[in-house]
Amino acid sequence: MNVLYFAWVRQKVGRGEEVIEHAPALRTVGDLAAMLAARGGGYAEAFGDMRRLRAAVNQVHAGLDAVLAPGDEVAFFPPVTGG
Amino acid sequence: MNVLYFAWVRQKVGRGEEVIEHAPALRTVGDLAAMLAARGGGYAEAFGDMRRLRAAVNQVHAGLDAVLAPGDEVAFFPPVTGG
Amino acid sequence: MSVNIHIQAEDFDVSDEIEALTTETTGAVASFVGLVRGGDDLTALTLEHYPQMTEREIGRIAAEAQARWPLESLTIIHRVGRLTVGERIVLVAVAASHRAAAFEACEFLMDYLKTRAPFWKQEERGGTTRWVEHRDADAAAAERWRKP
Amino acid sequence: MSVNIHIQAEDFDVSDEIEALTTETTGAVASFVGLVRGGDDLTALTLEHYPQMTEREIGRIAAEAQARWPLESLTIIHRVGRLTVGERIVLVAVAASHRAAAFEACEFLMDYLKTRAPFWKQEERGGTTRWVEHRDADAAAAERWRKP
Repeated sequence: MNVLYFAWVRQKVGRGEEVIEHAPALRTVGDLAAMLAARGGGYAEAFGDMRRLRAAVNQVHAGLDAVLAPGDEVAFFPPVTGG
Repeated sequence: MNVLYFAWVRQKVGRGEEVIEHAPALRTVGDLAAMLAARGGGYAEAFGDMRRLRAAVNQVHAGLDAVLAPGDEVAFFPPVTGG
Repeated sequence: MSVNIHIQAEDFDVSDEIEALTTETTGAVASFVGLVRGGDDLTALTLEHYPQMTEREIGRIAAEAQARWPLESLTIIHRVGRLTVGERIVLVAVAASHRAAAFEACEFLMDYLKTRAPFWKQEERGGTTRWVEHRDADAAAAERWRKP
Repeated sequence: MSVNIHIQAEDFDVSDEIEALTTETTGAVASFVGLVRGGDDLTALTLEHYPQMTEREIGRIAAEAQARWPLESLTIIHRVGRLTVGERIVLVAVAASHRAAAFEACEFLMDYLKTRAPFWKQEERGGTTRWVEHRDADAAAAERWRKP
């Protein structure tokens, strides 16, 4: 899966994207976020409180319970502030 | 008083304005309209049904019960259709 | 707070008018352009108005908008005379710090212009002319701004 | 019905965009311009976005507006990159036969852009930068369009 980070999420994790292999333990967006938080450091800062984050799967807004599949594009970002 | 007519009121009475002497019998806008309707012809057509008309006294929207004074500018016109 | 009201035969440029309204503290400009809408063989509209009253009445409407919303500035331009299909008739542009005030005031101003400003439209269809009838929907639109 | 969506670094001209939207059957164009609002030493904003998603999400928002109101056409332009105080950020322009649909759709589109389109603003004040926080008022504004 291609995992993308935007705004302060990108700054805290120190990169804009990375490839993460899909795995049975990463069934949902929430599972992926928990795995990322467990990495510690900037990842823990970014993913420690999922209430502050939003996600999209394949360019569509998605909740923590959205189910992931191999090849998905998953993005994590703060609540949007455009307009 | 200076009396002004607009849109189809102007067309029916055949003029855009006229001077009408203030008089005790012309206490209100409604009295003036009734006097004008009594002239017959285009005036009767224009002033026969006051529900179709609107009025202003000294450039402010006014009802039939608005009281007139010498020197007033009184206007009669259809409901407005600008914008 | 600046209020600009123009009754004119000439056309206007929306960009220029918006540009003139904005300052360093403007965050939002809501605007509305009304045009001569074609259809049913309409070829043109002629707009008549009551010159001595028009600017004063629009000024009263603008003052009411200023009293109700925190606005920075606003511009109202209403054209008069003969306008063919596709021509611009009216512009209302409202600048504010935030968008809710700008949107609401802009819509309020249009609703009040439609029901209180002394303009009358005459339509031309082919060779015939006809005065446009007042729409009940416009009265209803203005009515919803009345305070309880 | 044409829908024009542009994400760009360049500025836009409101008059040109409105002109491009209008046809012979257009009676009303409601539009909104959002600007970088100064104050509290703000010097600039930098807008980041999620390129693969932005146009698609705005397209979904536009489709929802089309489904809810009788619209003729609409244009949404959102700038990205660094913008200084007073610069235009966003344009939403909606053409319709009648003004109520144009106004409502324009406000709806702005409320949804603010809460769903993947843009993030970073402020510069003096030498420091800070990510803009999501405003609860924006969420509430979008919420009122939800059908019961």
